[in-house]
Amino acid sequence: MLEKHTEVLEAVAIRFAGDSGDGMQLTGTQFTETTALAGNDLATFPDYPAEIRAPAGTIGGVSGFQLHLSSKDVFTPGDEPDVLVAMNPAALKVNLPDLKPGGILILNTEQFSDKNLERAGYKSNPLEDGSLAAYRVYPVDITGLTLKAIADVGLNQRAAVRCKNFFALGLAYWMFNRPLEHSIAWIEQTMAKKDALAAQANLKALKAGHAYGETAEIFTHSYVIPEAKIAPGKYKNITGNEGVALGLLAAMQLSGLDMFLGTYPITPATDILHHLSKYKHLGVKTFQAEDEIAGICSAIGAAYAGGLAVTTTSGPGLALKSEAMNLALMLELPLVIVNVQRGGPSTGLPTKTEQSDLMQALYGRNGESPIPVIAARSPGDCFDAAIEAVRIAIRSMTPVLLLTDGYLANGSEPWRIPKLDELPRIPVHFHTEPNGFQPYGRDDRLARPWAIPGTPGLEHRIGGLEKANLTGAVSYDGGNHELMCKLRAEKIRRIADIIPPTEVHGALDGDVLVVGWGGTYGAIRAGVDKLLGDGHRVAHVHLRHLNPLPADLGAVLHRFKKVLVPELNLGQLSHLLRDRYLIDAVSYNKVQGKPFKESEIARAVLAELERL
Amino acid sequence: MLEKHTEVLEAVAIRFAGDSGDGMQLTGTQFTETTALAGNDLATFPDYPAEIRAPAGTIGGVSGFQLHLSSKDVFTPGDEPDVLVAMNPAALKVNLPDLKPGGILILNTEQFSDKNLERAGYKSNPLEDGSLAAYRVYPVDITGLTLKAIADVGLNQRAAVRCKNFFALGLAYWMFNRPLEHSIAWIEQTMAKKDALAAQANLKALKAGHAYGETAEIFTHSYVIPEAKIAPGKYKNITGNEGVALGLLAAMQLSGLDMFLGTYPITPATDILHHLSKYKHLGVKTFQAEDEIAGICSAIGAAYAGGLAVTTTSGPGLALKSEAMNLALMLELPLVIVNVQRGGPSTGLPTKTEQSDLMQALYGRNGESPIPVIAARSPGDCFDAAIEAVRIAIRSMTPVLLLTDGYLANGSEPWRIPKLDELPRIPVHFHTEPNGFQPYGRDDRLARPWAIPGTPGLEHRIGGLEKANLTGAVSYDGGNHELMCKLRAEKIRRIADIIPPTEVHGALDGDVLVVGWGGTYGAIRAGVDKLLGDGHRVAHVHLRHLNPLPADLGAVLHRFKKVLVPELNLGQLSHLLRDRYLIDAVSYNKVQGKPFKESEIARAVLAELERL
Amino acid sequence: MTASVYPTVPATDPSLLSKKDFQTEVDPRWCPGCGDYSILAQVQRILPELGIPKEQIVFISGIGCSSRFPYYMNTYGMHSIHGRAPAIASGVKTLRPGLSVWVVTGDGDALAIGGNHFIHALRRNMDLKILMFNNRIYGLTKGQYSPTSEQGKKTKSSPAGAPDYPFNPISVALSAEATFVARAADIDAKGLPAVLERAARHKGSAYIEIYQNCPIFNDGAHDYLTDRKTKAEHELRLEHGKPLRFGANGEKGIALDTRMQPVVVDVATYGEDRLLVHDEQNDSLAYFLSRLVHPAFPTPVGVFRCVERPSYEQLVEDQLTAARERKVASVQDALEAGETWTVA
Amino acid sequence: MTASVYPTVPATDPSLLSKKDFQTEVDPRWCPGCGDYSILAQVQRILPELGIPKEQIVFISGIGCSSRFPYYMNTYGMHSIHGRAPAIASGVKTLRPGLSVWVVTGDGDALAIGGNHFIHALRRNMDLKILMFNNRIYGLTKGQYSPTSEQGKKTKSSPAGAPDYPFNPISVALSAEATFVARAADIDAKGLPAVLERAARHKGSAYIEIYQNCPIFNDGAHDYLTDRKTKAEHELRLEHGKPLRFGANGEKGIALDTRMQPVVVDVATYGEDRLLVHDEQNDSLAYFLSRLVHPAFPTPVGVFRCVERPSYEQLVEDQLTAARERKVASVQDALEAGETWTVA
Ligand SMILES: Cc1ncc(C[n+]2csc(CCOP(=O)(O)OP(=O)(O)O)c2C)c(N)n1
Ligand SMILES: Cc1ncc(C[n+]2csc(CCOP(=O)(O)OP(=O)(O)O)c2C)c(N)n1
Ligand code: SF4
Ligand code: SF4
Ligand SMILES: [Mg+2]
Ligand SMILES: [Mg+2]
Repeated sequence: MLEKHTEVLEAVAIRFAGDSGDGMQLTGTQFTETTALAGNDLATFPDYPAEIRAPAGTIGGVSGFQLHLSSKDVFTPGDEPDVLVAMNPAALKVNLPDLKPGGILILNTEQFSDKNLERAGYKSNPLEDGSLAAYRVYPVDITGLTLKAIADVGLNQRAAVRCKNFFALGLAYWMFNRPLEHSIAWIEQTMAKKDALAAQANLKALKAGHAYGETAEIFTHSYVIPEAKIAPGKYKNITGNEGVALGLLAAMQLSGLDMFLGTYPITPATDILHHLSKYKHLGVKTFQAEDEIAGICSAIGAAYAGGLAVTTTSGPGLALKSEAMNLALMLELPLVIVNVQRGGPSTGLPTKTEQSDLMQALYGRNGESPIPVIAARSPGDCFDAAIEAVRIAIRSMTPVLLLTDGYLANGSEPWRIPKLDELPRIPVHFHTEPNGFQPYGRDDRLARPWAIPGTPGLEHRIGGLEKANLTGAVSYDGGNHELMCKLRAEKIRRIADIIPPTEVHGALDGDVLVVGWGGTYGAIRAGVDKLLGDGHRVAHVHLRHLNPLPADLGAVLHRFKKVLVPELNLGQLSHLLRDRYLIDAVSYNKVQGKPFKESEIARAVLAELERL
Repeated sequence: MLEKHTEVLEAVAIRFAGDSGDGMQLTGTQFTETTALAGNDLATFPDYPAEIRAPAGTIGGVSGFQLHLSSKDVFTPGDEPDVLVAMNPAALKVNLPDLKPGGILILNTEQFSDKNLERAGYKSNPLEDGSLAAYRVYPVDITGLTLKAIADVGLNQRAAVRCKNFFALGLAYWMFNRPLEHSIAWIEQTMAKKDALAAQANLKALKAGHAYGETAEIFTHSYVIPEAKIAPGKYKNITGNEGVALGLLAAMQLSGLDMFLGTYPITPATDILHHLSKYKHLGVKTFQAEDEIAGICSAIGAAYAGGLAVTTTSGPGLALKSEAMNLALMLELPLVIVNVQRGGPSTGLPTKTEQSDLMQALYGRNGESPIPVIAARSPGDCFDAAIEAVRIAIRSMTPVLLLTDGYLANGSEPWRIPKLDELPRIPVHFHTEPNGFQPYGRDDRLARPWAIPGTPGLEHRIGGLEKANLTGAVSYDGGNHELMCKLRAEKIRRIADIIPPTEVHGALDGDVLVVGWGGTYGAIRAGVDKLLGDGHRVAHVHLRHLNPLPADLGAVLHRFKKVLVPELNLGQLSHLLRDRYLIDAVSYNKVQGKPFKESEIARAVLAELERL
Repeated sequence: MTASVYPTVPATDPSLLSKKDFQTEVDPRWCPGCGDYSILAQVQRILPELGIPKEQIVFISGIGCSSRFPYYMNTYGMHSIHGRAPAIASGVKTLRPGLSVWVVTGDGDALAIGGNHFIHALRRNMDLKILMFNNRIYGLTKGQYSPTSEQGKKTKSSPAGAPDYPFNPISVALSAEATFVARAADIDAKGLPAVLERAARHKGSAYIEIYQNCPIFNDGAHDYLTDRKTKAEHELRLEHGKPLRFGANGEKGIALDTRMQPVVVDVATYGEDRLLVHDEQNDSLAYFLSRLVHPAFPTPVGVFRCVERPSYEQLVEDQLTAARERKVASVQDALEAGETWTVA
Repeated sequence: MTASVYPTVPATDPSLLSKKDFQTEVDPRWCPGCGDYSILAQVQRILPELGIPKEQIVFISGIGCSSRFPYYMNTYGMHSIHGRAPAIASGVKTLRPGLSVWVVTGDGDALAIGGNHFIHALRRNMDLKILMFNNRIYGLTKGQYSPTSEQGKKTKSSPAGAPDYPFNPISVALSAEATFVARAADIDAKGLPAVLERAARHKGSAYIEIYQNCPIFNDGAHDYLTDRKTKAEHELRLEHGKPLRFGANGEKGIALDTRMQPVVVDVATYGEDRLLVHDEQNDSLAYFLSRLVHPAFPTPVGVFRCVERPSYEQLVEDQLTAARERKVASVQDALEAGETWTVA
């Protein structure tokens, strides 16, 4: 038997890719969970096909899952995978360009038939034509070996072939010295409940894959990634959509309010509805409305009635909600609007990520319409951002826009589960005193009282027409209108009072400051860290608050020679910074439905450094 | 008999004010037309009550009409009227603060009963308590004199009382030495058709009013405003809404296209629909849709089918149209969206003017969504702006947003009627050649071909998903998406090629440049002219094109020490200029549902001059 | 778990309420003679009789003359945006099923821009009382034809006559599965409060089409039905279980002809027992009645349909109760659910 | 006046068209077994028979699996935005009445977000052919309940069952005054092309509800009606002027009971002459038929209603013609109309 070596690596990125029917997302998730249990820091990137159901074996149908695991901090799923498992030619075709030169390539040879090669657009067989010479190629008949391993279970052919992803998983476990226990337990507990036979077969496939790595002559090396230093606590993986849902749940508890979600399904936001609809036992009411307008309007009704009111959507849906957002603003009711950004304009690239709704969030309504805007930076951070959105909405009696994006929404990362009783409560005060009640009176945050139906003596009428200061009666007075426009603006401005000082990562002053927002956090942080490691005087500021901006931001910006703003759009935050601070911010754009790579950020910053 | 003097004035501003039922708008219009025929330059400002029907005699029900006439160029209806005709106490209460110190006050004494005084919120009778000492007060029992004059016509009391506005008109005609002919002809031709008896009575009232001025002892002076130097031609008064309607009609003729308007009524835009629905004999099709979304969507359908497609709305309606505007952008079809701005946010001040939809126009859509935005500066200019919007839409195959506002829409001014055959044609080319047809191929303006249903061999499919360059097929390719986003942006940027060099009125460089857009034109021009007359180094630039901005604008701005941006909002254009040109533009705001006064502008500029 | 953040003030005593408790200090701003005044008066008249504490009543409207209604009701109220009142009211009701939630809307507000929310609220059987003031015109925007204006109507926006064929609002409400559907005229001092009260007591969505006169832009649209002189000939008062009779002395009736089409018959010669009998629970019959349209037929007023079906918010409450019984778990449990691991 | 800017290319000869002329090079992207495939095939089959030049046909859709339809039709087409296809199509048709305009939509697209445009297009009698693929689910967004899903349906967004009561789409279309209303199933190779062809030839709005199977998210929803084994028991084929009979040998029929409610009767014992007779022009009967719902009753398929009424775009054309006859004036005249004065 061949001697096998074990090599220690600091980090590795692995991508599983196959047809949409091949179960790559499940494979990726299993690998992720096992990796997390093994104590690595990690980040993942699931990549679904845009088409509903593209024909099997075609480029359009390729589904991928990338996982970056490390013994150090991990910020992104990794630019270029070190290992690519491709279950068919189309998966190879789509993903090979990303593979690191010299990377490991595990290919399911059974799928490399002439027909499949043609479907994937190959003129010749890459297994034979030498085009893969730059990689370490491991051709494995994954399908055949799986079928052999599970022959005695008695599944029909179609079901049997489906087990091949667990063979691949087993093989990957062997390669990275991961224990099988977690996946075995999952198969035996979760999968077995639905289909005992399939569970049995997958178990065998998993073990067979592992054994194949152990015994097959072609594999000479396996790898070990030591544990990372991770803050103690209880962890689980969450996607950004789960993070938002759980954050809202937590805010419900922290505020004591009843939750109401009014929404209409739209990719990639729908999962928030799916998640929240599961918490009926906690009192969450979800309302699947007839359209996005009814979604937000029902939430406005719930806010008026005293609920923790939420509506969720994505770009085109946000456009439809704009008129009603202004009603919420005029009514001065708390409301959280979650917008999961996707590729635009119009229907655009609905399954891809982008950061191009910032301007819409800030300005997309008639009249002077100041609404707080905040953004989440990672799947786990969606939890915190959702709580922050609720907190602002209630303290200032205002609609709040929370921006996430498709990358955060579907991506996942290990998340340290907080103890709710350690989080600050969200104070809520319902007005009950009829004496001197002024529907549009204000406290020192300029918030008006929340006086809900059912409270005796506070009967009052509100609406979308301009309101008289204090009384809230309809007023057509010009002076009052200007006063109210300014009060509404000032109310939002005062939210800056609770924004913590801007956190500058890296040099406190110096050459290039990289300013980002939202889901680009990981790539920017990793890119800047690399340059910091190389001794450059650069820094990174990542904005949670886009409106109002932090009070100290201008001062921070002016401490650097150059401000670089990488965005997955054509320069929206940079417009804002230029306007507000009159600095010649340089915009670095990518609008390809994909996140930044660390290397792209590093290269862009270097270019600016050179230009100084 | 008292001797009467005639004084020559350069200019005068007169305001008629009364209850909504008092016919002040008609009085104002008649005075305007007579004045125009007399050869004065003029500007008007009708001011309707915001309430549908406020109770008679109350502040809420006051309706006013102001007219500024001059022997020189007139840019605004005048800051402060020289003459106020107030038909009841409420009208006095509302309008007195605006009257010029020492101004003339004609009051209908019959209405100053205790009940009416109370309704208007007067504690004592201003006719008696000395509070009007600072004005030249002419108390006239207008109602009583009217009733006396028309007693023999035999109208019932209610109808008879209604004639009092024509008495007031006659009196005003006497005071400003205007001939009665025009109004007499109007009564005899137009009014008599509907109600012969009423016409007869109004004729008498008009003449009685005139005679009263001539004979009553209280009037000692009448005034003459000499003719202005006005470009030769045929004139009529048009409101901004008429201007838009006629401009679109002209564009229909100039392009040869069939016109389709898809819209939903909303104040203050509805009159465009009313106007256009009258031109069925010219082939105009108007579609009163079920809502604003259907309004724009039907127009998109018409554009696809090869029409001159238009949709009209106001702020909240524009918000509702945002999703569909992006569809038009993605389809790259020509479409004109007219937004008549009103007081916002939400329902806001629906009958009042404001300029606060600029940000919404520029940015209020999901994704990267570049749409050309242009603005009209005066009622008559609405005509030119509408043609310009159509021209841009067709040349660049793009939706175009035309911004007007409530002030322009309802205000009117004398307008020189152009000869259509002297205006440049709007070239239209429908693609017909199947060979090599690329639905998303582009010409040198980056416009794609307009290939309409009915054309054999060009059958093709378009939609809101991202399109592949050239073919227009659905494409999920990241690189293609970025390319298309940039192509769409560049297409709009290239429109700057046809924007004429920025016209700088006043100093070509110097101290303060005042930059405005839209309906503030008149006030800014008058204010700046005043300062220029006083020898200040100031200038005025008024932007028609807000997106793209004129290519030379940056250079112009940088020639001045300070840039002041007066706007009827909280600083929207100034955000844009700061962002684009990194100049510390100073925003001068007013958000009171009312236009700027010339004096406000002059004062604001002076303040900047002093600060230099 | 700490104390509820929600106010625990006791409800006021509804038996003390009278009409004037529902009037506000604001003077209504409708034109003189507008039918909205009489509707307001009737609503203010019946509310004290319902036994509902005033603070538990909410009026939500859209935009239009009719939609100014909440300003004149001394209850909780919202004058929202055009067409969206049913959606807003749905949120109020779903969150707080205990409130009595009313929607006031116009023919434009409910059937033009708001048509979709209107039919969806009805199909869900959301327990809302929807009062639609049908003046067959857009009043607030000063007189354009509405989705209930007759075809060919000349208005500011249709100088050559409206090319649109109108909706029959009762038909639309029925097809939207509304469980309570009725009609009354603004100045019908008997019929209007009667249907208002039945609607209020109905558990589920209740829709009332109120024929309303707009003296300014569409004067007299419903005169044939409200004018004392012509009323008897044109009004068909629906009564559950009673044959369909009308005329000054009930001398005329409605029957089916052999083609299953309605005919007006003389009761004496035709026989009362051959007349159609009203049945509020038969939805096809209700639809049939909605197709009786002036001038060929008398106009039915009263209750077209009234059936029981669980209301939306009740079903939601039931689901929550069932879920709570099935699963006892805290928010903390929810956070910790799923695959977790612990780093020490 | 210069020559028209519009192309003057002669129309192609429709008699040369065959099914494959309507196929595009793009492969349909629906799941294997999706009912959309068979609908596509039937539409491509009947179009060549209509005598319409291919370039004069336009397909407009919204968003949904169903709404990808235009990509696979080699005609003019637009895949627009969610719910708005009827409004877009209305603009196309009003501007160019000569075009044959088709709308393809889903139960979510037409009845959730697009409900309002749908009913307004129908009431206007806009000459559109509206094909609604009813799979009773949101397919594209991966399986949430739709406005036609049954109450209590468990989906991703309703794990405890949908609290919504569904629309009956035929009832809704009828109440929206649609002049042509029909139903067919995706794989009914006889019934579907028959109603498609009648719809195409109808002058005015034509609505067809097509029962469509979504094997991924709502498999078998219509099996009772499409499965050879159960079909005869559950399908009621409507034929104008014919009594309502069903069953393998037509042995069962539909009649009215004494409460004007439908009953299923045995034809032999009850008597064929006492059965209800279908009449496409009786709108109350059509509504009554729409209330025959599985499993209590057989499901009617075929044409529920077909009546003549001037179409919207025709009325508009007529108005333009009349206006042109009444008034000859140029755009220049319009500019110069009203009170003018001349400065020399
Ligand atoms: C989004 C939006 N679109 C249009 C309008 C303008 N608008 C206000 S009320 C109205 C129609 C009112 O008609 P109806 O509902 O019948 O009420 P009525 O005034 O007749 O009582 C319209 C078109 C608006 N306020 N908001
Ligand atoms: C404005 C907007 N809201 C929501 C969506 C998401 N969306 C796309 S299709 C769809 C429903 C599709 O259901 P249906 O019309 O029944 O079509 P099917 O996929 O079942 O054929 C939804 C909610 C969208 N594309 N746009
Ligand atoms: S316009 Fe008509 S509906 Fe509106 S308040 Fe006046 S009378 Fe009433
Ligand atoms: S999800 Fe359903 S409706 Fe959509 S393509 Fe697949 S089978 Fe057809
Ligand atoms: Mg109305
Ligand atoms: Mg569906």
